[in-house]
Amino acid sequence: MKVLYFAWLRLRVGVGEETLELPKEVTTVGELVTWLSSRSPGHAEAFREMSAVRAAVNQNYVGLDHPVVAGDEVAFFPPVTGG
Amino acid sequence: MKVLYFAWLRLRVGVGEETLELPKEVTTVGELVTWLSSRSPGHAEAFREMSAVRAAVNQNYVGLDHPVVAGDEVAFFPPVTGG
Amino acid sequence: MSIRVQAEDFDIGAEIAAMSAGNHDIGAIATFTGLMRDRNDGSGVSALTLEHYPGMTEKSLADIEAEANRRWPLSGSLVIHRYGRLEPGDRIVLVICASPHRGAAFEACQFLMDWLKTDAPFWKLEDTDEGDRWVESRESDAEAAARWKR
Amino acid sequence: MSIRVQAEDFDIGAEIAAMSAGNHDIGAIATFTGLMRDRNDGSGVSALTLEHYPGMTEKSLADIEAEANRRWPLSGSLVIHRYGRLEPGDRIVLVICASPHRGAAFEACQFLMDWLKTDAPFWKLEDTDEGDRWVESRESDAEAAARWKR
Repeated sequence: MKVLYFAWLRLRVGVGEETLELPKEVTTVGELVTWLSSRSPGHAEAFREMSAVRAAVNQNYVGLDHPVVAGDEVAFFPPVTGG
Repeated sequence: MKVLYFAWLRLRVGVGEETLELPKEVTTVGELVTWLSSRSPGHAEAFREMSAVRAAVNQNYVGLDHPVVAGDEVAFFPPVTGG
Repeated sequence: MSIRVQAEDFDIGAEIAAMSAGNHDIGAIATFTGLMRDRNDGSGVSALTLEHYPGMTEKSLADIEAEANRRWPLSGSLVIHRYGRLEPGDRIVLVICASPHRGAAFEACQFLMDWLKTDAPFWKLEDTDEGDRWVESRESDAEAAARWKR
Repeated sequence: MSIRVQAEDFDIGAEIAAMSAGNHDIGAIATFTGLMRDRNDGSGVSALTLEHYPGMTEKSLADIEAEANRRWPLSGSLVIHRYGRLEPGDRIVLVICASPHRGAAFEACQFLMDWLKTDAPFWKLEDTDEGDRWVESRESDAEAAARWKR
């Protein structure tokens, strides 16, 4: 699975992209967040306030209950501020 | 008094501008219309349907009850269609 | 703030650049350009002649522009309206509104177009398939202008 | 219909001309240009870095543009959004909507900007008097987008 981070989430995690082997018990975006948060203090800090985090699976916005599978591209980022 | 005509009112009257000596009994735009209508069949035709005629005195939109005096610039034209 | 009534064409990009040059408080520029269509009310139209009332037309546009600047916090505004003979595809009118934020720029630009359509003394004579024809005012334009009445 | 996500600047006049060239059914072209301001939320801002999500950003803009074309009868539409480092006065975003009539062009242009603001994956990092700062999303932008929800 490819996981992408943007803006301040990228800075907190320390990288913009990770390629990860998904544990069997991780089946949703919310479970992925919990698992990622356990991997480093930076990850934990990035996901500390989930109300400020948006998620996309395969480049579509999704909620935390959305399923994830091995081949997915999952991205986490703050609310957008373009325009 | 200078009287101006635009668009199809100009074509019906036959000129775009007239300089006129105002009779004493003409004190409002409406009275001016009645007096002008008596001057030629073209004038009468131009003012036949007053719902399709707009008036301006000294370049401000006015109603038929608006006063007119000798030095005024009075204009008659159809509803505008610019833009 | 400025208005121009002219026979000549205009350069939209140059006008936008001139308005924003050196003013770094502008965050938003909304523009509207009206073009001559080759069809209207079911007829082919090969040319358009725009008549205006020199003096009152400029005054009317300046009044409308001043009202827009009273209602919205604009950093700049411009109205250019052409007169004379135009052909399909030709530019007729340009409105530009600049503001720190986009809401004001958009609304002021729409307001200017809506009021200009019902208030500014211009008249269109179309050269159509069926002969010359004075364009008639539209109820929809009156309704568009009415929503800004106070 | 087209969208472009690019580091380079754009030429508004040329884009408008390209959209209207040869199409004489276009009567109305509305545009919006977003520029970088030198102040934001009370601080001086000397530079802005726009980050985006290559792939999803283009997809998101294309989706929003397709929705605008479903809702309004547009003759043409264009969205250009820049990324990378920008300075005060630089152009950030351009939206152009062309239609036979002005109502559709104006509304579609506003819709595209409102949705783009809340949906397209871009993030602004400001270089301010008080140091670097990620721009926060605004409630007013969410409200502006919400009025188009169906």
